This record gives sequence, structure tokens and C-alpha cells, in this order.
Amino acid sequence: QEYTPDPNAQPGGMITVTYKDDVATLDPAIGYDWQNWSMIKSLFDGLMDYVPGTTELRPGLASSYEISDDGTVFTFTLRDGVLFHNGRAMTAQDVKYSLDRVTDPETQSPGAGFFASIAGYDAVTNGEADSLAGVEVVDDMTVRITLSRPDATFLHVMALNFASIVPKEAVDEFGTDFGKNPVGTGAFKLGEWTIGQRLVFEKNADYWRDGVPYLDGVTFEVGQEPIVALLRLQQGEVDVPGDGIPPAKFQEVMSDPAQAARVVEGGQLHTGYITLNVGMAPLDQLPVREAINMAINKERITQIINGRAVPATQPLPPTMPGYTDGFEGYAFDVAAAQAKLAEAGLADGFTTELYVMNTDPNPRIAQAIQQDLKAIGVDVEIRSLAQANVIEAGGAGQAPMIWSGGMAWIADFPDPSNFYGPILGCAGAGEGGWNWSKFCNEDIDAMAIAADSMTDPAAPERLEMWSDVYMQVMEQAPWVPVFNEQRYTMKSERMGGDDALYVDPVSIPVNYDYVYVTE
Amino acid sequence: MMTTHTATAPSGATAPLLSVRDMTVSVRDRGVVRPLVAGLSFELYPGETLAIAGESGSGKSITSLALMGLLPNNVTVTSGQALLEGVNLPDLPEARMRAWRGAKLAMIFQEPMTSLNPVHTIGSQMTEAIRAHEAVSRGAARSAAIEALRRVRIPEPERRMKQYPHELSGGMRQRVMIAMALALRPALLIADEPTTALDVTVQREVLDLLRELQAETGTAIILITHDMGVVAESADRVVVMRQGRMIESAPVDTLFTAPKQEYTRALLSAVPRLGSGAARAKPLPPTASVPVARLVGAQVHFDIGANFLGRPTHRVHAVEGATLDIQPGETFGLVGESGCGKSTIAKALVGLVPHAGHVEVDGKALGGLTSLGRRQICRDVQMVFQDPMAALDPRMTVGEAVAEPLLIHGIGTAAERHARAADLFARVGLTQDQMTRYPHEFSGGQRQRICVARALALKPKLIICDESVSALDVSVQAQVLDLLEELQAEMGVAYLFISHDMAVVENVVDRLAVMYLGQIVEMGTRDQVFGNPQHSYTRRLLDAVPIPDPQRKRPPQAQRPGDLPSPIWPIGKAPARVHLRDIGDNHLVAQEA
Amino acid sequence: MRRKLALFGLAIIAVVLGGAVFAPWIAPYAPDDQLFEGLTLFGEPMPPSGDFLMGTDLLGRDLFSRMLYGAQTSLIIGVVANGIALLIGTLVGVVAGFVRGWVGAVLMRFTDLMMAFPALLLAICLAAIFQPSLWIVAMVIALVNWVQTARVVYTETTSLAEREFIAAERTLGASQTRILFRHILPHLVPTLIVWGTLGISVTVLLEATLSFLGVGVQPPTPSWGNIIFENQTYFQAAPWLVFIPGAAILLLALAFNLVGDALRDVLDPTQRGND
Amino acid sequence: MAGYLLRRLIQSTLILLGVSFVTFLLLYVLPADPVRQIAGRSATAQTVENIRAQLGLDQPMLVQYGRYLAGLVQGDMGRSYLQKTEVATLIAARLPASLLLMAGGIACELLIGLTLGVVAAVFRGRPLDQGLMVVSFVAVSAPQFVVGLLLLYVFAVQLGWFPIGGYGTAAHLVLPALTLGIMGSGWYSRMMRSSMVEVLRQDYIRTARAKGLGRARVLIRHALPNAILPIIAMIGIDIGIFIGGIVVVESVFGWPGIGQLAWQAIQRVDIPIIMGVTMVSATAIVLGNLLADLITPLIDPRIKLR
Ligand SMILES: Nc1ncnc2c1ncn2[C@@H]1O[C@H](COP(=O)(O)OP(=O)(O)OP(=O)(O)O)[C@@H](O)[C@H]1O
Ligand SMILES: Nc1ncnc2c1ncn2[C@@H]1O[C@H](COP(=O)(O)OP(=O)(O)OP(=O)(O)O)[C@@H](O)[C@H]1O
Ligand SMILES: [Mg+2]
Ligand SMILES: [Mg+2]
Repeated sequence: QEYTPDPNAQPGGMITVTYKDDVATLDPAIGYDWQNWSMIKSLFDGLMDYVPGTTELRPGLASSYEISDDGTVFTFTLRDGVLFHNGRAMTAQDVKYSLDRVTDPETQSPGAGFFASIAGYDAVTNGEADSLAGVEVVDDMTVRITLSRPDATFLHVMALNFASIVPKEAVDEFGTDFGKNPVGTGAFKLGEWTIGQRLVFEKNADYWRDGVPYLDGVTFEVGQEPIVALLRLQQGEVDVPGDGIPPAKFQEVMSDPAQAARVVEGGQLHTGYITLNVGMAPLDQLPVREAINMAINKERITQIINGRAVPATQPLPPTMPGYTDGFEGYAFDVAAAQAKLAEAGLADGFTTELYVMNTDPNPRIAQAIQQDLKAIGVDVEIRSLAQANVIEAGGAGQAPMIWSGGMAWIADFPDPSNFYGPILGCAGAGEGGWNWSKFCNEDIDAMAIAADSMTDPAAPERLEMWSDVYMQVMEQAPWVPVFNEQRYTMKSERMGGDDALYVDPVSIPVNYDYVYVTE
Repeated sequence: MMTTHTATAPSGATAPLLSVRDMTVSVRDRGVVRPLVAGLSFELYPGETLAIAGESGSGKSITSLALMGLLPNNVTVTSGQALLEGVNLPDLPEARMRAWRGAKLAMIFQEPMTSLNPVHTIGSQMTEAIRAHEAVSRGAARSAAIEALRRVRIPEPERRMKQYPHELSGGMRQRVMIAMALALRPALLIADEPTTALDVTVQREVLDLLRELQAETGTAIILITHDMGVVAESADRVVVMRQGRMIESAPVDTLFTAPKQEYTRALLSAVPRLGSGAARAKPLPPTASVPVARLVGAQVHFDIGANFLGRPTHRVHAVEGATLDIQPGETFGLVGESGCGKSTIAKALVGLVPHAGHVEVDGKALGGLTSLGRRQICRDVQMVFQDPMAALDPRMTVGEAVAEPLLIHGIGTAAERHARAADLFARVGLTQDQMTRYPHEFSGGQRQRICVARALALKPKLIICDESVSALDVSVQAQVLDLLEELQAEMGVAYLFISHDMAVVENVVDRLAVMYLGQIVEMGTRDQVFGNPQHSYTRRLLDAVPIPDPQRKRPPQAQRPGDLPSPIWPIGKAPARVHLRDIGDNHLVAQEA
Repeated sequence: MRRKLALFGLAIIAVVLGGAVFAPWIAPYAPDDQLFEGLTLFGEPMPPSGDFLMGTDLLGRDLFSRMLYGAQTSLIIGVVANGIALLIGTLVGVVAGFVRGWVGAVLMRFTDLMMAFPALLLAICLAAIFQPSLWIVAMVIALVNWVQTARVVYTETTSLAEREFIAAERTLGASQTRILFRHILPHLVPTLIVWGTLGISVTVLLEATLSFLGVGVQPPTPSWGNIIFENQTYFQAAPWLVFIPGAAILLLALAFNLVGDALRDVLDPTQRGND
Repeated sequence: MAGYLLRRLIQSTLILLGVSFVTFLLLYVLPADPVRQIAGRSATAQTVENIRAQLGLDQPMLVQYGRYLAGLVQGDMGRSYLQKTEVATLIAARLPASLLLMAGGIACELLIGLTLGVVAAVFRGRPLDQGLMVVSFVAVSAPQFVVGLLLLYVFAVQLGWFPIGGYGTAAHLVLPALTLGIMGSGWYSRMMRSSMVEVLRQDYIRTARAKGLGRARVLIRHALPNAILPIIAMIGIDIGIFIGGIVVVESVFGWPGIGQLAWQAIQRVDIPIIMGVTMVSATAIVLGNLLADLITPLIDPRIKLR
């Protein structure tokens, strides 16, 4: 289970990574953008961690853990000699503090909900308690966490950034500005942060994992247009363009063997889908939703994004445990789709709206969808809006259809449950929830809860159940799963390390702790 | 200057400084080459003054610009020569011409108000001219400039150097222009209508100055003017131009005593002469029960400056307690130097400025009128502005402009209005086919006649002529004045005639008032005021009038101290009101301290 | 020469207008038809060729057809919205500059307020509050873009109002409206031509910015501006997608300028040939 | 002078107050809920309400506005909803870059625009004039993103004269400032041309030539200051126009200005940041106008501040 680092790896060197958007915060309780996600991962550690380049769990700050038979009590033994960047040794108190902090309503953490299974969570949310009753400090090196219900994904939750361990004194010192002055236990510590320009991570010499990181530091330059970042990469100024290869340059790069050789391709836990609002006529009729599912030409949509995706058949991406192999989904079949519409009494089609976030390539994908639906007589009006407006419309249940791109679901952790709860389950179907199709099926919900109540996340029966859950969901067709995006990371010539590190499913674009430079 | 040269002929011994030989200047207009000045020849000797006189548009300015090499792009010297010290100016390459400009030949332009750059100080504009030609230090140039300013008798030249053009009066600006032109002691100075824009007293000063400086430096001067009085006073020889050709050239005495050409004779006879007014006397119209216009203690103030609350700090007492009335059919004159408030009274009468005190037109008080009443007043009083070009909308044909008052007041159908406009055109001596042209296609005199026609359209009871003839050359001026008189005889309109040209005023008015700093200082019939001027200011005005007779050259007038007294007072303070005393027969005179 | 240029301008306007009006008959394809043969196997757009006169766009649509239909949108934005903005600006500026007193003061303070607004933000908010559609976008652009015109017109009007011929009109008894429309407005024409014609490009591009921000004309409705914006990162890979609509905007603005100059020559007899 | 300044400052404050109110109102009615952005996907209704109450977003609009104003008066622009950082800190970190870019942009557009305008005026009616007219239309019609990338590609990547984006030295400023200035230069060249044509007709230009001054001196010293007067007022207006362009230019060149901040904030309804950026840019515009008005009398002594 432990990872064997690359024997050729050599320490030293700095790399430069670029991003278009500024880094909002490095507070692990707050940060939820895909760009600061991996940065936070390198600055902080949680009790659990993943084997680099894989979706396999491994212990992090916990040297070991025990799970009670009923799966509700987790006892973590902490590693010895783990130091925060400020030099203080980490203890069990810090673990309790960190979990209390992330669930405290004052913190306004967008990840608080992940901890809902810890006993006492509701009391904290309601303001009745200021500390999670389920988290107990047994001794300095032992923490016991009690759940109010079994939660198969709990170890994954403990590997989330939100579960990172932070030192209380640093949080107290900086208060809300902790996000700009992060102090953790990670492989890197924040050196310099010039707002709007760059962040410099420095190697944490006292890192508790021996031998890593290799790099002396990482410079993140923000505010860089992807196309310019690529130009700079070609000039040797940048090592990894964080936003990937811009579509306008993709062919150019891929048709040049020298450059194409430096592109690493891999899967990622992503599904792009269309939500069909089951509460709005005529989408409330199953045949209509099926018809729409059959009408979408997924091959062509993947073509539009330079083929950097594979057509999807179900909510789960293929690399996710619980993925139903061999499921064909709704095949592209215009005639069948028309027949379905006729079955619903809508042979002449109808008019509806498709909401989409306004950043490329999403409006283009929306137009492709529009064209496909037009072929079966469904007239779609596109509403291309800012992210916030789309989310608002989706939450309020006003949007008949939403293309998820841009705001899409990249899994928080590699577990099938992650694609259900808030986006397909009843929990998210209420006013303002993120279940934009407003799909709520009590039976499926019950099955999902049952699956999650199993203790071993990887148990075949559990994965079987999840597979069933998504199959049943697909029968109801509240979504049109369109494609699963592939990751293409480009790197400079001098970058070394296993390819898997460049398409690390949890550390995007690069697992900074394990890559190295060759010069 | 009479000391150095005889007025009859230049001495044959010296070579001419400038000799223009058969010069033709042409314009290229839409591919057609048309001469503006044709076959011009004259000679100018050092220290001599040559006057170029002639009607507007006869090519006077073009000639001077040709000499300076400053012709507009589409205008060129097409044949002939202009030799300055033996060098043909039109052949001179631009670079050498530039070196000569300012140093060898300098020019004073027609408009002192606009000829100085508003954004630079007097000092920098003067030193710049000096340093452009003489390799001297900044300090040396500065002292030379101050010296030049002192020579044109600008008081406190050091301080003026730091001032901007707008801070100086018109007369002072003209003197600065002269100082600038003379600072480099050019051999030739061209003065293009250097005094047209100035009132008589200032005009007098400027002419005196030119003469004096010429005596000092021996500069030759070309003086361009349409004022024969100025010609008579200042020139040694005269060139008369008409329609681009020189029609006569003679020593000044000869020209005035024995003009050869018909046109020259006409020009001379048209010159209004002070003292000739009595000859044209007509009886005073009877005093009517309702005067067409009456002012009683009228005041017009303008607030200027602002403190931090936006409240004004100073007030211009432009008109301070004026009392006068104008009888139907009478011509009432208003004279006084620039800025004394003449135009302001006129504007008060037509409601262009708010006033205090009592102002009535045709028995109706102007204050508190409804808009309908205001429009009625507009039918009764019309105004002919000083600058006809500025008073006409450049984007409207003149026919429309003349018919416009009728349209505004909803008189007649379109056809009737057109007929009436055509009739008016005929009345002012213009043809019907000119009605579709735009103002810029007319000469100054024609434009002024168009304005008169427009004023007549509504058959008003009173027409205000604000400096309406000042800018016109004498022949045209005479035409306009005749026209006004004719119309008065015919329609019985009254005129309020505003001018600083005393000779003209004497010729046309029945009664007049003399204004000084917003107040009337003397008022009476023409004979009373001209025959028996009482107030010192009236006398000074009369003295300043140039006499179109080269035999009667006057000694320079006594210099006035530098600054004019100002009508601007801080808020709360006001000038003392003068008190008018009747010295008999309604001849009112202010008491002087 | 000037007349020839003006005719050239008119011809361009006629072509654009004709293209817009007759788009359904001229366009070889539907503007939103994502043709299968319009993309290469790798999903790249096709360069101009016999099949696709101006090439295809990223979705495989025929650019020529989109340009024709886009002309409709762009004319509405560049001519109608821009025209309305010009009209509002002129009215506000002229009234504020001419009618002094509180009306003028209120108008000018309002203009100052509008000017202090980052126009783009205002446009975004307005367009997000109303559901974006072509006419809403046109309205928003008109509401945002009049401010500068108002300022400039205001300054010019105040100096015009001081001119003597205006005083002369007053003494004739001319009403305020008559002076305003008959005597002041014609003098503003040269300025308005400059602002109006340059404004064409600016508004067409502003519409594109709004589309880009998701508050403009909604896809797949084409407009010259949003064709540029959709494809601007491809200016190297597929230059025709950027430079053809760019040239179209430029030509349209230039054409209006040429016609405007000729118009001014007609309206302004004094300046003829002068400038 | 002091009185004038005071009066103008009071006026400006009122304008800023108006801007803040209108912006606040617009953001209030905007159909997007910042709380959902903050709370994240897995939040319960309870959490959402908690956050709403914490931020005071459950209050009536006027109360919220009042609070905002009260904070603003004390120099507190609030904290970003999503970044949790003080808006003042975020803006302060980025404002200098934006101001620098804006200054550079204005310098470029004036430099290019005025030069082209003067040249066109001098050669009015000739082919060069016509050519420059086309150039100015090209400048106005060119999309900034493309212009920026083109410049970057040619001068930074191909020729290597300038760095490929970034911030810090004067060399970094050139291309972004140029990109920002190109559009404005089209406007300025048109305006400068007409202004210059007018000035070249004036008598004092003839006077200057009659003094024997060189052509360049006449143009630069005598014509330019007069012709530039009507243009100065435009610079104030310009700042407002730039705020839009700056987003694009900053992103192309990786310039750390407030444009990027604003753009991200708008995407995610981070109201405190939007308000902050709006207020800062409105202040810049108002100050720009004031500055223009203060500069005018320095150039033209006839103009008195009133
Ligand atoms: N740039 C030009 N293009 C065409 N015609 C011109 C130009 N400048 C002057 N003219 C014409 O040349 C003639 C002579 O003009 P000029 O200015 O020399 O007259 P002037 O004798 O000085 O008259 P005034 O007394 O009114 O100043 C006029 O008919 C005028 O219309
Ligand atoms: N709108 C105004 N604001 C401030 N001061 C003014 C205004 N109009 C006129 N004045 C001042 O009022 C005084 C009288 O001006 P007015 O125009 O009546 O003089 P004038 O006798 O007609 O002079 P001129 O012979 O030069 O025409 C002058 O000092 C002038 O500067
Ligand atoms: Mg002349
Ligand atoms: Mg006057």
C-alpha cells in the first residue's frame, strides 16, 4: 500500500506553475477551487492521504487507525514528531480543534457538510454546541471519532482538505486572514505571497515523510491567460501550465511530436452532464427525459473539445469504483428519441431552456446540445450566464436544463457516494440545493444510505449497491451524462517523475510532493 | 517722419527697400486658377510709410501675406517680383524666408485680440521672437523685450511680461504686437489694419506710436487700412486697390487734393468728416407722448468670481443708472470707449441681459413680461449686430435668415414670406438670386445689409445698430448709412446708433449720449454735444478722431496713464453715481470732480 | 474624390444592409447549422474554401452564413443602439448646455453620476436583471453609452450658446426649441459624426464583451462581435474567425464615416473641402 | 482655489454616494445568491441561513446599505465573502498595478493619438490624412484581446524585446499599456485632428510664423497647447472606459490589477469586492475628472476655476 518513490528522483530546483485565476485562499477549511485544492494539499495534511497518482487511501498524519465493528467509532493514532511549519509538534488537540473549526458555522466552510456523520454535528450547526461531541482526545497522540451513523466514506472525508490539521495559535493569530497566512504540516510551506502575482512555496525541511519533497520550492504565477502560459512554456519559462492546454493550441501541441511527448494523459473523476428538471413540464415525463438522453450526440460533443473526453453513459466516471461496466446507457438514436417524444404526446416537440456557464467551451457545448435537440423538435433557448447566476437558477429549480460544465463535479474523493448525495439525492433537491434536476426518489435514497452505512468502502457488495443506485437513477433519466473529461497535463522538459503524478486524480495538476526536476 | 522725407517723392538717391513689380497672386480653387491680386507694382523706400487703401476684399491682406510668405496653401505668387533689398521674396526658400521673417520684415495683424497666443505669457512670446533670430541669452532677450515694451509705452513692462494676453486691454495687446514686431528692428513693417478693432482714443495712441517709432528706427512701413482719416494722418504715399488691382498710386497730398480715379474720388467723398454733420442736418422729430424706448435709472450688473460656496465676489457695473429716452423716428447715438456699457444697454433693451431699474419699450415695461409679451417686444425692437458674420447662422441661407423673423412670428404663408424677403433684399440693394447663398459667400458690406434686411422684416419701431458699420470700408459704410436713413424717412423707424466713430455718429444722429464707465456723462442734441462739448471725456473722444486731410496733421495726443479705470467692484461696493446737470436746452452734462 | 468615397461608403452600407435583410436567401447554410463536414476529424474548423467561403467556426458552422445573419445583430447594435445612445447623449448634452438653471444642473449631475459608474458593471447588472435578449442588450448599450457624447455635446453647446448669432436669434423672438433645433444642433453635426461612427465599432465590440460575460445576445445568435470573442484565442490557429468579422466591423464604421463626412459637407457650407 | 477644491470634493462625495447606492441596489436585485456560493454544495438549509444571518444578508436592503456606508466611512470596505480577506487589502495590493497600467495606457493613447492627430491635421485633405483616418478606425475596431496577443506574440515571443507578460519593470509595462492605449488612440487622433485643424486656422499661429519660428516650434509650442485643451476633459472620461478594457489586458499580460479581481468577483457575486472595485474605480473617475479640470487652467490661463 505504501508508495515507492522514483529511484531517479533528485532533490533541489524550483518549478513554476501558472494559473489564470488568483488563489482565493489557502485556508483548508475554505478553499474549494480546483486550483487551490492541490496547493492546500501540499501545505497541509489530514489524518488520511492517498497513494500518489492513485485513488488509494493511505494513512497521513495518523500512523494507524481502528474502526469499530459497527463502523461508527474511528480511533486514530497520530504520527510522532510531526511539526507544524511554526515548529510546534502536532497533537490530538489540534485534530479536535481542526474538526471543530471546520464545522463551526462561524468558519463558513463550504465543506462542513462532509462531516455531518460525526456525532454532535447538528448541535454545532444549530449553534447549540461549539464543539463536536463525537471527536474526543484520548491522549496526546490518540483521537477517537464517533459517528452518529455508519459512514463508509468517512476515511475519504478525513483525507479531504477540509479535514486538514491546523494549529490553533496560528488561526487565532491571523483570524480570518489565516487563508493568506497558512500554517500546516505539509511538505511545503508558504514563503511569499504577492497578491495577484505569485505565491512561492518553500520546501518544508522538517517534513515528516522522509525524502520528500524533492523540489526546493514551487512558484505559482497567477493571472496568466492559458494561451500565454503555453507560450511561456514553449519558451521554457514555465514548467506546468495549471489550466492545461488551451483548446486553441491543442492541435498545435499534439501535432508536434516533441511537444506531444511532454503531454501526459489520464482519466479524472469527472462527469459532464445535463440536468433535466423533473419538476418542470414537460421534463417531468420520463419519456421526454429519455428522448433527450437519446438525442444527444456525445461523440460529436467530445469532438468539439478536441476529443479530450470519452462519452459517458452513467453518472460515475469509468475510473470510479462502482462504475457499471458494460452499461450502454441511452444510445444516440434520433428516431428512437422522436418515438419517445411521441409517446409523451409531444411529437411536435416543445420549447425549453438550457442554462450554461459562460466560459469557453461551455457555451459551445450548449450549442451542440441545442442542435441535437432541435433534430428531435425540441427548441432550446440558451441562457449563458455567470456561474453564480446559473447556480442560483439551478438551486431555485427554475432551470429546465443545465449543462454542468465549468461548475462540474470533479469528485471530492474517489468514492461512488460522492456523485450522489447533494446532486442526485433528496438532500440536495430542496430550494437552493445543488440537485438541479430536483430528482428525489426515496427508494434510491434509502439504498444509497444503506450502501454508505457499510463499513468497508471498498467492499464489493457496497460497490454493487452503488452501481445499482446509479442504474436506477439512469432509469429515471434525471441527467444526461455527456462525457468524462480526460486530463492532459503538459510539462516542461526538465520535469521528472512518474506520469501518474501529472494526472494525479486528487492533486491537480501535479502532485508537488513527489515530482522533481532533472537538472 | 516728416522730418526725414518729403511727402511728395522719395529721394532718388537711395535705392528702394522694397520694390514690387507686376506681382500677381492667384488662388487655385477646384482646379481653376484665379488671380486675387493682379499686376501690382509699387516701391517703398527706407523710413517711408506707404498706405494701401481700398475696399474690403480688394486684396490688401493677400498682398501683405504674399510679402511675408505666409499665403494660405492654395494661394501662390504666380508672376512678378517682390524684391526686398534686391532679393526676390517669393523665390526665397522657406528656411531662409523663416530667418527673414520677424528680423527683416515683420507684420502686425488685423486682430490684436486673436493674434497673440492665449496660453503663453507676453514675455515668452516676445523673447521667443527675439531668440529665434538672435543668438542671445534668455536674460538678454528678456531685457530686449522689456525695452521694446517700454518703447511702446507699456507701463510696468517687467510685470506685463508675466501676464497673459487676456489680462491686457485691446489697445495694450496691439501695442504688444507692435513691440514684438519692432523688437528686432525690421527694415520693413507691415501693419494690416492695426487699428480697426480699437476705439478712437486707442487708435490714436497706436498711430502716434507707430509714427514715433518709425522716426526712431527708420523702419519702412506698409500701412493697410480702409480709414482715409488714418491714411491722411500717417502715410507718405498711397496705393488704392480695387478688385485685386492697383488703380491709383500717389503721394498722400496729391491723392487727397487731386484724385485721378473715379473710385478714389468716391472713396474720399464717402469719408465721414467730423464737422460735416451739420450740413446734413434735419429737424429733430417732435417729442411724442410715448417714446419708443425709455430707460429710467437702468442698471445692469454681472456677477463674476466665486468664493468656495460658489457665491460671486465681484460685480461688473456695466450700466449704472442710465436714464434716456428715444423718440419715434429719431436717431439716438450712444458713444464711448470700449467697455463703457454701450452694448449692454442695447442688450437690455432687447432682453438679452437682465436689468434693474425701469426699461420700457413702446410704453410697455420690460420687467415681468409673459413670453407672449416678450415676443411682441421682439417685433418692436430689432438689433443689427456689430459683426454681421457672427450674427448670421453660418448654416442657414441668407434668404432663410431674412424670412426667419416672419416665420418665428407666424406671419404669412411660405410664399408670402418669400416674397417679403425678396422685397427686403431688393430694398437693401441685393438681388433675389443671392437669397440661396450662405453668409460666407458675401462680402462684409453685403452681410451687414442682410442683417439690416432681417431687422426690417418685422417692421420694428426701433432698430439698434451696435457698431454696425465700424468694420466696413468707407464706401460700403456710406451705402449702409444711406440705406438706414432712407428707411427712416420711409418707415419712420427710430435708431439707437452705437459707435465709437465720432465722425460717423455726427453724420447720422439727432441726439446722443456719451458714456463712460457705465454711466452717461453727457447727453444732448448733436449740435449741443459736438458743437459745445462740456465733459472732458467727450472732448478727448472728439480730439482723437483722425482727420482725412493730410494737411492737417495733429500733434500726438497726450498719453493716458496705463490702465483704464475699471467698472468692476467688489460685492457691496459701487461706483459713485455721477450727477447730470442741465446746462440749457436739455444738454445734460455730468459734474466732474 | 470625396463624392467617390461617399459612394463607396454607401455601397458598403448597402451591401451590409442587403446581406442582413436577405440573409435567409443568400446564406448557403443555416447560421446555426453545425455541419458534420464543417469540422476536421480533430474537431478543428475549416479554412475558407469553395464549400465554405469564409471557412467554418469551432462548431463547424459556415462562417459566411453567420456573418450574414450576424450583420442583422450588429447593425441593430452598431446603428440602432449606438444611434439611440448618440441621440440621448445629444439631447441631454444640448439641453443641459443650453437650458441653464436647475434642469441643466440636474442633467449634468446625472451625467457625472453615470460617468462615474464603471459602464461595464452597469451593463452587466442591467443585462443580468433583465433576461438578456437582443433588444435588451441594445437598450443596455444605449443606456450606458450616451454619457461621453453628452459630455462633449454639453461643452460644445455651452460655447455655441455664447455665439452672437444665437443672441441675434433671441432678439428675433425665436423660441428656445427653435434655437436649439434649428441653430444649435446643425453645428454639432461634425462632432456627432466622429462620435457616432467611432461609436459603431465600440458598441459592436461592447455587445461582444457582454456576450462574453454571458449577458449579451445569447448563442447561437451570431453577431460580428461575438464571433470575434468566441474565437479570439484561435487567432493563430484559425485567423479567419477573427479577422473576417474584425474587418467587417471596421468597414462598416469606415463606411458610415465616409457617408457622414459627405453629409457634413452638405450640412456645413462653410467647412466644405476645408477639413 | 482651496474653496474650489472643497466644493468639488463635496460634489464628488455626493456622486460617489450616488454610485454606491445604485450599485448596491443593482447587486441586491441581481438574481444570484452569494450565500450559496459560500456555503458550498453539501450545505444544509440551516447552514445557509446561518451564513446569511452572519453576513447580515437577511436584513432589508436599506439596512444593509446603511451598514456598508457606515463601514466605508471608517475605511472598512468589508471582507470578501469567498476569500474572507479584507477587501481593502485585496484592492490595495492590486490598485497600484492598475493605476500604473492606466497611466501607461493613457500615456500611450495620448502619445499615439495626439501624434497621429497632429500629423493628420497638418496634412489635412491629403492621402496621408485619409490613411490615418483608416488607421484610427482600425485602432478603435480592433478587439483588445487579439491586439494584446498579437503584440505579445510578435514583440515578446518572436523578437524577445519584452518579457512575456508579468509585472515589475518598465519593460513589462510597455506592451500592456500599448494594448490598452491603442483603442483610445483612435479616438484621440480623430479629436486631436479636428481640434488641431481649428487651431491651425487661428490668427496666433500666423503670428508665430510671422515671427520667423520654425515649423516644429509653431506646432508644438503654439498649436499643441491650444489644441489639447478640449482633449484634456476627455481623459477623465477615459478612465471610466478603461475599467472595462483593463480586465482583458490584465488577463492577457498577467498584470496583477483590480480588473482580474473584479472579474472573478462578478462571476461569483462576491458583493464586497464588486462594491469595493466599483467605489475605487468611481473614485478614480471622479478624481480623473477633477484632475483634468485642475490641469486645464495650467495650460489655458483664461480658464478660471469656478
Ligand atoms: N484662401 C483663399 N482662398 C480663396 N480666396 C481667398 C483666400 N483668401 C482670400 N481670398 C480672396 O481674396 C480676395 C482678397 O482678400 P484680402 O483678404 O486680401 O482682402 P482685403 O483687401 O484684405 O479685405 P479686408 O479689408 O476685408 O481685409 C478676397 O476676395 C477673398 O475672398
Ligand atoms: N456677460 C458678461 N459678464 C461679465 N461682464 C460683462 C458681460 N458682458 C459685458 N460685461 C462687461 O460689462 C462692461 C460693458 O460691456 P459692453 O459690452 O456693454 O461695452 P461696450 O461699451 O459695448 O464696449 P465695446 O465698444 O468694446 O463694444 C465691460 O466691462 C464688459 O467687460
Ligand atoms: Mg484684410
Ligand atoms: Mg459693444
